[in-house]
Amino acid sequence: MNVQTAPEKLTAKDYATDQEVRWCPGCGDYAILKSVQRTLADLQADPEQTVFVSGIGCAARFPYYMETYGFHTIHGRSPAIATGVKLANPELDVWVVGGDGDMLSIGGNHTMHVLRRNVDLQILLFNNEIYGLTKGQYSPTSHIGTRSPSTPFGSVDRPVSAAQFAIGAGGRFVARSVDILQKHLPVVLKRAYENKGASFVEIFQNCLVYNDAVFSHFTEKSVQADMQIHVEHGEPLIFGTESNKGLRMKNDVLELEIVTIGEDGVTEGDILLHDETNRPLAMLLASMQPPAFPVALGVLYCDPAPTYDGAVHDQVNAIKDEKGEGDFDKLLRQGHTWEV
Amino acid sequence: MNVQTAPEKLTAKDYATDQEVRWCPGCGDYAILKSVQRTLADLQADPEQTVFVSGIGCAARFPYYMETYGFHTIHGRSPAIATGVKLANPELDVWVVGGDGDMLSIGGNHTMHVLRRNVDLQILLFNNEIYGLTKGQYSPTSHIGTRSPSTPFGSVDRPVSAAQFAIGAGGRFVARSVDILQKHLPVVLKRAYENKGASFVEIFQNCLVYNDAVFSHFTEKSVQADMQIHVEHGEPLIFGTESNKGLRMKNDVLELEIVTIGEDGVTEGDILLHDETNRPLAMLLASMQPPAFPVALGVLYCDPAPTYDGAVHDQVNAIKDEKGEGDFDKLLRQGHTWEV
Amino acid sequence: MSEVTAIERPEEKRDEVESAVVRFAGDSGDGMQLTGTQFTLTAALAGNDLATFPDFPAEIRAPAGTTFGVSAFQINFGARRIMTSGDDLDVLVVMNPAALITNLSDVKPGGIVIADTGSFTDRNLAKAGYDGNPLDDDSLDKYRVVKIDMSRLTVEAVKDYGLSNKDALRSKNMWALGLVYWMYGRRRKASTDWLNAKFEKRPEIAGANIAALNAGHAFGETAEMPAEIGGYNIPAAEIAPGLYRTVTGTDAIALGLLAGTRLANLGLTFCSYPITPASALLHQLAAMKEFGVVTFQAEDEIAAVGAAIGASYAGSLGVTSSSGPGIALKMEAIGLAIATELPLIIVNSQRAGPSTGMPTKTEQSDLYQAVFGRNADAPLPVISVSSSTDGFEVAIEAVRLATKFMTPVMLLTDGYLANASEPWLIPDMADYAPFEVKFRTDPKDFQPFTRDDDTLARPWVKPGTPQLAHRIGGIERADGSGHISYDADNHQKMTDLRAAKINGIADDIPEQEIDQGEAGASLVVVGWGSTYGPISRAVNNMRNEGFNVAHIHLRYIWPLPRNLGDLLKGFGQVLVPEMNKGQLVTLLRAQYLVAAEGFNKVNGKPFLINELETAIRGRLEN
Amino acid sequence: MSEVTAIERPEEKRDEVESAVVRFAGDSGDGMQLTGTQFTLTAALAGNDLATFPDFPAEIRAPAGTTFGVSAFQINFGARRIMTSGDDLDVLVVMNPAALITNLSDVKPGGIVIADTGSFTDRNLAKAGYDGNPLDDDSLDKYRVVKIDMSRLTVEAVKDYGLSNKDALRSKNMWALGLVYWMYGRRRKASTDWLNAKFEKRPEIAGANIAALNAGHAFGETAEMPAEIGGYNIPAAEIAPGLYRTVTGTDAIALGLLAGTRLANLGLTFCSYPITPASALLHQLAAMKEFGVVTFQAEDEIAAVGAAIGASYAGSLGVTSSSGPGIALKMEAIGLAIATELPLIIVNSQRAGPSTGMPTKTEQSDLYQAVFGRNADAPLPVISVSSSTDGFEVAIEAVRLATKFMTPVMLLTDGYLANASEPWLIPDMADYAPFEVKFRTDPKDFQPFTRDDDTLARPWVKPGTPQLAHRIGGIERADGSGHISYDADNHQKMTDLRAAKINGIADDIPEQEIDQGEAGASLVVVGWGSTYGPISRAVNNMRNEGFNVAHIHLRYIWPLPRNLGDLLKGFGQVLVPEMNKGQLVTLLRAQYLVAAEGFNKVNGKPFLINELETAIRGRLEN
Ligand SMILES: Cc1ncc(C[n+]2csc(CCOP(=O)(O)OP(=O)(O)O)c2C)c(N)n1
Ligand SMILES: Cc1ncc(C[n+]2csc(CCOP(=O)(O)OP(=O)(O)O)c2C)c(N)n1
Ligand code: SF4
Ligand code: SF4
Ligand SMILES: [Mg+2]
Ligand SMILES: [Mg+2]
Repeated sequence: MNVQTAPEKLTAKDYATDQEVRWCPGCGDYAILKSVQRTLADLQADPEQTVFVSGIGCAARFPYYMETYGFHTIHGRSPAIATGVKLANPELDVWVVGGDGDMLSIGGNHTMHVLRRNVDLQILLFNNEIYGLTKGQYSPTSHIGTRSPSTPFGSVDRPVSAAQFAIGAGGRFVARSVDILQKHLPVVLKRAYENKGASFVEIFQNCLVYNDAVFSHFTEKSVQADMQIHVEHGEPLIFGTESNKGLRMKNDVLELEIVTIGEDGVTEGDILLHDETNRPLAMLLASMQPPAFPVALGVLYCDPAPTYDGAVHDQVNAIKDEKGEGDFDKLLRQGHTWEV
Repeated sequence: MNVQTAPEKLTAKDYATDQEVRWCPGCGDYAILKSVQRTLADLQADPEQTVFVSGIGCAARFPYYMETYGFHTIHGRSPAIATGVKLANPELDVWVVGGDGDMLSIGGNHTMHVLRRNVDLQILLFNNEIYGLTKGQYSPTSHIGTRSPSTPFGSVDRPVSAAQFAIGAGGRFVARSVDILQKHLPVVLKRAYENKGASFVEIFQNCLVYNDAVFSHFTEKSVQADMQIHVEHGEPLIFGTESNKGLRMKNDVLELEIVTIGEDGVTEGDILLHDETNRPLAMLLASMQPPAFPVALGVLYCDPAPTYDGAVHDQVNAIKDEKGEGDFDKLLRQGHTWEV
Repeated sequence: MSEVTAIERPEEKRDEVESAVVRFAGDSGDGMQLTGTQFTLTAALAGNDLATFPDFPAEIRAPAGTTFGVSAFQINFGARRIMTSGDDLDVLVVMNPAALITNLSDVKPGGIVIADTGSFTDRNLAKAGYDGNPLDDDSLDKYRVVKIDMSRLTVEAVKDYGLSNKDALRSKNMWALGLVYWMYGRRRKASTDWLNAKFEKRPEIAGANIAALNAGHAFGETAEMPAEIGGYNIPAAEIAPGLYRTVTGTDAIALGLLAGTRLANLGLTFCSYPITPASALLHQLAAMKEFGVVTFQAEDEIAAVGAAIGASYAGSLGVTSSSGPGIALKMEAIGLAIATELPLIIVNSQRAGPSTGMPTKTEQSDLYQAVFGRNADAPLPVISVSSSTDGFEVAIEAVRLATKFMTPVMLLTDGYLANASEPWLIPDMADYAPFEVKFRTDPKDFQPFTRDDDTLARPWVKPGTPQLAHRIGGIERADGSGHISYDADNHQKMTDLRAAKINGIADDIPEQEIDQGEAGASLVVVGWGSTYGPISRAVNNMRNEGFNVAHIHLRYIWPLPRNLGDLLKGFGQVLVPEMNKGQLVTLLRAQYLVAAEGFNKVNGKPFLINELETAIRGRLEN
Repeated sequence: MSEVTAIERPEEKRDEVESAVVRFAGDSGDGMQLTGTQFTLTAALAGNDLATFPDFPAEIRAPAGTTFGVSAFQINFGARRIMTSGDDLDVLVVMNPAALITNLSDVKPGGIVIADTGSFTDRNLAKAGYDGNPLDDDSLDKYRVVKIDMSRLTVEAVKDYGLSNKDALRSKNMWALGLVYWMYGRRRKASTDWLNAKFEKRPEIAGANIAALNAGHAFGETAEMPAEIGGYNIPAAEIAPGLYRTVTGTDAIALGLLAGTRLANLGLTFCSYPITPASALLHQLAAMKEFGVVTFQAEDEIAAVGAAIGASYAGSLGVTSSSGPGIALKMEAIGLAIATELPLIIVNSQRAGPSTGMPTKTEQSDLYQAVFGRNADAPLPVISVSSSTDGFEVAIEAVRLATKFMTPVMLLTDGYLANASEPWLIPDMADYAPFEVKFRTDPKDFQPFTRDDDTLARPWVKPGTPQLAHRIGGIERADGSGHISYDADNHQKMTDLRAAKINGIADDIPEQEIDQGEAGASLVVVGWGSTYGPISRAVNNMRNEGFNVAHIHLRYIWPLPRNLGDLLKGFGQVLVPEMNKGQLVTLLRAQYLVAAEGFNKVNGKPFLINELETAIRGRLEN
């Protein structure tokens, strides 16, 4: 990831194209777009060294609205295509954008492999738990019982958890935020950008046409404090309207429990500190669900490892160093030759 | 899963076809085949209610050697095809067999979805960390540095862990064994068979032609005791030549550590008990790697949930009950009609 | 341009016309699809023949007032047989400026444009890209324009229902519908019944909508229409007697698949992945659970076809469905079904491509893919749907062929047919001969690849059948035993057998008939798929003008009917109109060495009758 | 049947022959591929022209002694131009009974069979499916059989090297090689050098192998051969002077891709997923890291083509490679490259299908898939390789077309060419005109879909280029700007432009030439791909017999050379031999309405010269 400072100071607007934004009015995607543009401005990212790659879906329209290089590809394959971009030019800053259908249904495998390979790019998964573009069918993240055109009597399959999947697949950076958290989201995006490797960010996004308010039980203003916990590395895992609730490990059983500071002799010191390098903890945090638990937001896991694109080019360079730049005439003549 | 007792007592041989087995002499697949045949005999499984579905690869030749129904399909798609079999006839006992390439490379997505849906079948993943059939290219489970025809200077991508992937994907039954563990493997297979839902079994399998001895650091007789821990629900996590080593949780940091019973005041009572219903523990066990830790074998995780195929048919039946068996003539005439 | 005036006019002063084409166009939020559907129903009840064409915006919910947010519904209805949704419009109703700018060019010169002046605000005009207000200048001079402030009149009409202004405006479409009902002398009862039923729990909404409908109707009746716009009367068409309903192509295919599996006495396992315009079929079948239909929304198209193959292997009929890009993904797996000779139906709702292309626009450009688009020699039968109602018969035929010949069958339909509706004489299932599948159960001499002498089909065995346990797979199978075989001669034989089996279907299907005209005519128009309507009408018109032209329409694309070559060789010229760059024409030329000529159009829209007439005339008048 | 006798024979008594076909066959563990490669090298050094055909078992390592574990290597070498690896065998060397039973039918009547009697044990005979020992009965009477206990003689020969019996037996192949070297009067030096180099660190192994080689040679020389089997002499062929090496088709394509990207001054990003017989190309290129080649083994074929497209988008040349089933999976993504008009090369190593088929057997049955196998109107150029060495030129041409026309290019090769080798006159890269890619950098009036007037190609822009940031995608793009467009006329225009661009390639490629014979001959044989060798030889033979026959061999399958139609129409008959059920023939008939006739074979093996001669004769003698 190369932060190249452009000559003049760019503002969020400089990252917006002149194309009319074509999401449904009120769609959560607008808020995310704003956050991304603000983040790039904050980072003064060079638009011309930046590429947005997407698949197909409402979310995947994203590149058209970013005044950077952009490639709107086909359904589910953006992680693979982005991998090719990085292989050809590791200097480019690549963002991959798509929906829960795009990246976890048809594209689940590519998402897994880009994560385990740790290709150096940012993956923004807009999870609205529905197929927006194709008019509202349920998705692999939809909760059981989702009524949709393809499941008129309610879905019966168990959903996948994006963050848990990412961790299980070997992702080294897994974070979460919400479309409307206009302060939180840019911070998470910046962390993703700064991480060298595949940075996976799940953004809960409201599709107000086909799945309105599916996250309201933890995103509505009135419940945010009690139903969200914003994790920060090294800080105690505290939440609640009065910031007096906290997470603690249950003795020996590898389960989290909620305790209240000031009750039953619990002090702030008893509260678990977030350690973003601790994978099992990240998994536990990722699996918390309302109403029993708040939803964990922020950088759940970050434990950088060498990147794939870096290693590929390091190997090429090492071999060039070792053998010298290839001599094509010699290559043509390699092996047994004879003169006639 | 329907255990149907066939009229006469079947032996392992009754599950073998007359087809010449065409794996390389000495391949670990032979041992697995024997274990599976023995397991079916132990269970007196009805061969005619049993279907083996496989993709492509050496492992995927499996169905040809089982005197049951069998479908050798295409590379990577066996979980999807097996899902269709179960949707059409949930009464059938379906086993899905494939290699690490088949089920984690090209077929990773289908594996993920069959697991999260919890389709009622057994998945046997023969992990030899290599592509056997196509003559030895590295696979997504190969360790970094694997030299193979496609990585002559060593692979640079980080492998995926099959068991961790399966847990992250939402699998409800995740187990492990080794080709040559002729006592252990059938026990695990039986547990998989008995579990209603998608039972994922990773079997470490030696490919002696292209990846010989890649697991020998924990499978060789001489190191087995110290480098394997056979987990059992409710039992302490003890291993070692002298059965005096055990796993314990490090305080508060969600990490396992190895302790020696009798040293530093450690008693057997300090050793963690295996709880196969505890997902974070399963994840921790699955991530243990030699030489620091032994490899965890056995049923790492088993926490049954409703099956997909069951739920699909329950829904159909519920609707039939509610609306009555569909009247096709009425359906043809539904909506606005008019007489001319 | 005409102004709205106030001349009282008795209802009887109606001109009788043979047919009319009306399009309702407005913002996605304006309820144009509902309006069109109601108008359709009422036209059907009045005994007209009809065809419709709904046109959705590509965006889910585009910002209000934009051109790309315009939604339209067109209906052609008449006292004669209606073959298409109509070339150009007699009446265009526009609910805002964007609807006007995007639809105007389709109106006949002298046609009627009814515009809601209340929506022609500066803001909306700007969004639509107008500099000034076209209702105020002379730009619409070639049309008869009816300017009515429907917005205001609707708010007025519903004011007793205590709705907010925004909610009140939502009945504007019903006001427009009422007006057009008046224009064509239509009864409102079906629509008021429907509104009462639909809003049973919100009677104020039902009431407001009905009030708006009545107000629009009254507006026409009580004389506020321009003088030259009369009421019209379109008598009932001569239609075969019976019970009718309207069906879209999707409805008909869904019902046909279910009918086919019932005739075959099979379970139906429908496995798909959403994609426009194919998704509707999944939606339809998902709602048919009381018939035991199992639907599976897979993780992708490959899993969908895989599961369908698995279902067929297990003894149910596996069906999968998608559109071009998704069908491409299925091809490798379809090869497995060909190799293992399992029944399977693949429904392809074609759309404009390549790649994502224009998902909401129609095209017929997947014929190449259907016939040739697989690795290796991998033939399968391809059949096509030529009208919305035809989907029923074709789907049944697909089930019949798949099960009789143990083969995947590709069924081609398209985005136009998926959404377009027609009246359908509801069939009596007693008229259909059952073709029950006989699963193999007899262990005597059983081999999975022993073939039926007649059809060359191999036996279908349900796993679970005693004594028939066997293995099949995608590696070449030994003739008979099905064991893996790398034998050279066996591969030759099996390849030949696979080809012969599919070619043999030509003996099982009807000979090709001429739809209109005589064998040996000066020119034959050969079509397939949804071009049926326009070709049929165009050929009919040309024949009425005295041209010696014929129409052949193919249901069977592969194998072709066995008499087709001889038939084609008899005509003076062979013209093949297709909504692609020339695909069927390639097949016909290669098969029969006839100098068939393509006539091609790929602008995402069905052929106009007019275009076809010009093409035919051009070839016959020289 | 002859017995081994002991008549001393002076070396000079050698018959001169023009060419010979020798096959070494044995168990997978017997080192037949190595043996064949050594023999090939030595034949090349002796100045012969040659062609080889290795034939691996489908199984990785089948149990020893089984028929499905037999591995063979065939070489045709001669004093004249060698076009194929040979129809039938002059000499067959078999190292065990399984090798005999599976290869015998290819031996010419009167041909020589050399068998290792030591391996004809009861156990091995049973494994091969023999009831008795064929060396002991009269079943081999039509051949000249040389029965030698090579096993024993080898163990004997190497006894000084202290090897176990098992290890000693591993030199058996060298014993056989030594004997055949003697038969053809070949020098052993190249092989002994190679053995010494290969086993530098294990001199006892090198020594044993050399001892065996010498012993086999000595066996022939010192007179233990049957009387009627003489030594032969095959003089050097007339071959253009220069430096030679042998290459397989895979070698040549790998080198050609690298050469092409160097001529274009581009990086090469090769993205693939293993599949037989395509994997070898991945292996080759993976070893060329010092040339900056980036290779990527993706998680599947779709990811592979996706990454290749991404690489091309980023300004490198993306290349992907697979075999039939894998190519099928790539088609949807190839549509994206067609839509976004990015360069891309897809190498298809065809194999026998459908589905998994016979992965190790050759076929040419993906022409349909290459030309037609995508959704919608999605044309791309298709070019084909006709011999192992030809791969070099064709790969360079693929790079040139892909970059000049901004299009994916499909390159067809096959399983036969992938493994077969030929001598190659090593080219001088100075003879190749560079065709450097000019990336767009000028921001003035830049639009991503403005086209070059000549080629209709759009500009290629590397992301990272200042002031050229833009967006492209798979939804239909507005002409010029590339913005999403659902406009009807734009789609028509863009579809026409895409077609015109690909058709225009016909003006860029050479006109079709006649390979042999005269324009207007009584019959022309039209081929493509790896049938070049046998067709060329067969036509040559027929012409020598006085038949008026010609040979046209196509490199360009799509678009076809612009003079081809006229050319074909001039011949009396057009015969199209293909290793499929008739695919090119469909294209030719559809394009030109010529009554081309297919001659088809799909048994996983290349055409025999003989088969072709019979076919030609049959059509000309009536
Ligand atoms: C190969 C293929 N299959 C299916 C589709 C249809 N399709 C387009 S987007 C989409 C899913 C959209 O859902 P998601 O990815 O969650 O994005 P959202 O619209 O919700 O933002 C589907 C099924 C397609 N374009 N291509
Ligand atoms: C679509 C497709 N791609 C690639 C292949 C080639 N192929 C066959 S098996 C295989 C991988 C084998 O590895 P694995 O699944 O680990 O099985 P193993 O042979 O090691 O048991 C590959 C790449 C294929 N048959 N089909
Ligand atoms: S359908 Fe949903 S996700 Fe798509 S643009 Fe509309 S609100 Fe957003
Ligand atoms: S290649 Fe490896 S995995 Fe395949 S059969 Fe041989 S030893 Fe077993
Ligand atoms: Mg979504
Ligand atoms: Mg493997």
